[in-house]
Order: sequence, then structure tokens, then C-alpha cells
Amino acid sequence: MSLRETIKSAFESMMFVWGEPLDSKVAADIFNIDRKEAYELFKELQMEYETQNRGIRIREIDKAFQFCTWEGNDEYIRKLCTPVKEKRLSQSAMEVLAIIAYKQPVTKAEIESIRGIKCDRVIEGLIKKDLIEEVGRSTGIGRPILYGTTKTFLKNFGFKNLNDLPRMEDISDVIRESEEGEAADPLQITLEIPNK
Amino acid sequence: MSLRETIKSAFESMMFVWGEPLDSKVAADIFNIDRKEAYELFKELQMEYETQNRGIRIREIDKAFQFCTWEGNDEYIRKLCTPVKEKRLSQSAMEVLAIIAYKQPVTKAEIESIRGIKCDRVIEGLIKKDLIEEVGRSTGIGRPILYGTTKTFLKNFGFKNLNDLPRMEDISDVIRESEEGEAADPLQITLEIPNK
Amino acid sequence: MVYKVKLDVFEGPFDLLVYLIENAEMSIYDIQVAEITKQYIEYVERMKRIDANLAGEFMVLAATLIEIKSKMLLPRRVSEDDQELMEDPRSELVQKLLEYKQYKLVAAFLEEQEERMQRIHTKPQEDLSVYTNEPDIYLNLDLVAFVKAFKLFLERKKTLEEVRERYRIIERQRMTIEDRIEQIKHLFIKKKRLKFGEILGGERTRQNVVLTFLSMLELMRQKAVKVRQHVNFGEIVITVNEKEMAAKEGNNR
Repeated sequence: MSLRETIKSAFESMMFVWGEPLDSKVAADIFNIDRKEAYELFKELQMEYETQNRGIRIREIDKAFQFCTWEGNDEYIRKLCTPVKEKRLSQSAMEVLAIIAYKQPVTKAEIESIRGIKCDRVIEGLIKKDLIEEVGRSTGIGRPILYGTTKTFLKNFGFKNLNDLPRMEDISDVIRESEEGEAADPLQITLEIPNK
Repeated sequence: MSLRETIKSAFESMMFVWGEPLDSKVAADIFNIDRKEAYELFKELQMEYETQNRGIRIREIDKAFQFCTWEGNDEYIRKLCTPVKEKRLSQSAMEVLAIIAYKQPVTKAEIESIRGIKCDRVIEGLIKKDLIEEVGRSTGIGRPILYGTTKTFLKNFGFKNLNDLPRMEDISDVIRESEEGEAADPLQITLEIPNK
Repeated sequence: MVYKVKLDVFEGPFDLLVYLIENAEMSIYDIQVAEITKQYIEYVERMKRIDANLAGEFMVLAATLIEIKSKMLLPRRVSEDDQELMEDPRSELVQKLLEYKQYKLVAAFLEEQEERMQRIHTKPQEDLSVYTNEPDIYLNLDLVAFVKAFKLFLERKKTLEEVRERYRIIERQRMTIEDRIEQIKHLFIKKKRLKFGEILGGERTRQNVVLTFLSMLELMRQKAVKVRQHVNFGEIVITVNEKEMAAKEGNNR
């Protein structure tokens, strides 16, 4: 390696360990070269990372240099670093989803008349989670929105299509099977009564 | 950029942010590619940094990859700052670790028979430092605990995996070579006195 | 002090023995057992004065050495079948020492490797709080939970309807304390003294019991009746105070 190469390599190591912007003067002093020379070497390095389209780049802040990630990779960094938290649907969300799944396309008024309770917020939440969507307008008075389930819904439950939904008549069987499997106590089901 | 280039660039960013060794499986999942493909891309990157004599390099630990500085620049880094390092191991800890590394999985009794001395405390210390761990139970009388080395051992001692350890028969050669290379002063070996 | 350092430095009995053999420039394959045993025991004796516990661990090997020494003194006889020479009494020890030396080399190698790693530096993880503070919510949906919810809903719907049905009946029958007091007064026209059970009449619903009891208390407060209960949980007897009752009647009208 030439001297320039040696110094540049050392600058990379130093920047990497330093973390904070490394002043070109500080770096220059370690090799007894002048600041301008060090500055130019840093600029060369910066250019190398750029022309090679590296995922890490060198940025300059007031004649100091620092390694950072390339901004174009933000999405992947986010994917890597964002922890996933498991969440379950609330009982009421599950109910509304079930009604929509079995009665689609259905209006909010119909759902509310079945459940006897308002469900604007629940519907909003399900739309946000991409489990239901607007699928059209009813021809009735006020032309209310019709809701239906989404592809995400099918995917999440592992249904190929809507015909895959267990038939209403078979529902008890599905539950019985699963309970036998889990040895769950059927008496443990508690009925939630809305506190009004 | 081609897809390969995009992924490689992302891997660089991800490794940089992550700091710790980044598992090629975790990285692969972000792009929905298989582990083998991701592994190869990491190896390509590793090679690029090496052939370009970069001051930062990529090292492999158990199919995970991590940016680190090139060892040749240690001198300059130390002029800039004093990096915090783990305390070095005592002679007896090193002996026990050597036996475990090469004979694993191994029981405490086997280690003690090789060294001719009890080593409960040393084993405890090595477990605390996360260099060794229990890896199972022997089928022998009393089903004694079997010990093996950990990922931290690979990381701290700079091995890719256990196959990366030189063969026992070659070790004297390995040591001789490196001593000739460094012209190390044999008088500089200090004897540590266990403080009882 | 020199002694202490030298003694404590040995990692174990084999370490000490290997040192003594090398120091005496003996071949490990041809240990002069008598000489080495003498030196070994001398060392351990000195060690005892400093750390008896530690010395104890070295004593086992001393015993082994003495045993080997005594076997070495016996003439090398040919074994009973006149075929083979008996095994060299040192060979087992030599094997152990060789194995130990091998691992000592490995330890030296690891130490070197450790030193090398001290020259390689990594960087700490970046601050990930921007990401970790907002975890991705992953929806855990499974068919059974979905079906159960629906089933539960159907059942609940039935229960709710029953509740609503009853609610309507109660609603229809709801009566105020004032209404009840009027009814009770009518009862006192015929009889001056009544048991609580008699006032209650045939409708033993919780609602009627509570309503009647509250009405009775209200009449008591107005001094329109006197109430007696002779024993706990016994029959409550209500006696009308006709004057007051009439007065109230008058006021009310």
C-alpha cells in the first residue's frame, strides 16, 4: 500500500470507531500531515463510497467526516430494526369482521342492527388493518356504503376464497374440533355483556 | 443498480446500523431471498472490502456478518482513542477453554482429568463470560453436564465457526508462524498470580 | 517471595510436573522418576506452607509418582505367559502429560488469537429507539378465534334478546314508592296490624320485595306506621298509626 492508501485506510478505521464526526485536523495530526491534505484524502474516500454505490457513505459536517448509511436504504433499515408486536383482534372487532364476512356486502346500519350497538370505530379499525374495505354503495336511501372483506383477510385466515369460510351450520363443529385438540374447558367461555 | 447491487448496498447499511453480527437469515428475510443467496452476497461484500484494502472489513461469525476495523490500523485507532476491550482471560481459564473448544461436548470430570486439578470456579467464570455453555447431559453415570463453546467464543476469538479452529496437530505450526511474523518478545509474557 | 510466585504460577500438578521435567532437560518419554518425584514433593511441601488447600490438589499426583517409582524398582519381569514384557509403569503418566502439553499449546494459541482480536474493533449498535418505540403490529388471526367469536356472538345475541325481553316486562311493571304506599294504605283500611308477608302479597319478585320494604320504611319515617321485629329474621309486624295516617292522607289531598 502506498502512504496515501495507508492513511486513507487508517482514516476509515478511525471514522468507524469514532462514530461522531471526525475532525480532519485531529485525523491529520495523527499522521503529522496538514489539515488540507487530510481533508482531501477524506474527500477522496467520500467519492469512492459514492461512485461504488456503497450502502455506507461518508458525510461532511464542518470539515469533519462521519460514516453513515445511504439514505436510499432507510426502508430496509426500518424493516430490520422495527420490532414486531403480536396483536389480537378485540372481541367486538372479531364479531364485526365475522358479520361482514358472512353477510357481505353489508352496510354499517345492518351490522349495527344485528349487534344492537354502534360500530363506527370498530369498522374504522378493521379498514385500517386492511381486513375490510368499501366494496360499493347500496341502492337504498342515502346510498350507504357497503362493506366486504379484503384479500388480506383471506390471506391472514388462510382462506383461498370466500367459499372457504366454514359454513354457519358447521361452526360448532369447527369449534368442537379445536377444543378437543386443545382440551379447552367449554364452561370457561364467558359472556361479555356491554356495560351500558 | 441491479437487484444484487441494491441488496448488497442494503446489507451494508443494515450491518452498519446493527453493529452486532447480522445473521444472514435475518437479512435474507427482509428481501424474501433464501439464506444461501444472502450468505453469498455477504461473502461478495467481504471480498470487495478485502481486495480494496479498506480500513473497514467484514467478518463472519456463524453465518452472521459484522463490520469491523482492519487489524493493521489498531495503532492509529489507539492514537485517536482507547477502545474499551474485554478483560483478558487467566491462564487457567484459557486452558479449560482450550480443552472445551477441542473436545466438546465434554464433561467437567474429563477436563479435570486432563488438567489434574479441579476447575469448578473456572468453568463458572467462563459461563459468566458467555464463552462456554451447557450443551446437554452425558449418558454416563450421574448424567453429568456436557459443556461446549458459545457464539461469543467464536466472536471474541475471531473464528467463523468451529471448523475454523486449526487442527490440534497444526497448532504448534500456527503459533510458530505467527511468532516469526511478529517477532514477539518471549520475555514479555507476564505470569498472572491468582489472587486467592 | 520468589518462591511464592514460582509456586502459584503452576496451573495444576501436570503443569508443575511438565515444568520440572523440562527444567531438568529430561525426555518426557524417559522420565527419571526417582529424581522428578523428589523435586515434585519438595515443591509441594513448600507450597503447603503457603496454601494447604492448593497443595492438597497436588498431592494426588505425588502419590502416583511414588507408586510409579516403586514399580520401577522392581525388576522388569517377563509376564506369566513368557511372551511380552510388562508395560512400562510410566507410560500412562506420559500419555497424560503429552495430552496436557497439547492443550497447553492450544491455550497459548487461543491467547494469541485473543490478542489479535484486541486489535480489531467494532462499533456499537446505532440508536434504534426511533424504530423500537413504534413496533409493527402484527395481527395474529386464526380461524378458530374467528369462528369462536362469531359463535359467541350468536349466543350472546340470543342472551341479549332474552335480557331485552325481560327488561321490557320490568319496564312495564315499574312502580314508584308513592304508588306502592297508596296500595299499602288501602290494606290498612281493613286491618290495623299486618305482617310484612301479608303486605307483600303474592308477588314475591325481588323488585316487589325491595319496593314494598322501601315503602314501609317511608311510612315509618312519616310515623304513619310502627314496625316491630321480635327476633332476627323473624316476622316483621307493622301497626298502623291511624291518626298520622289520616293526617298524611289529609295533607296529600
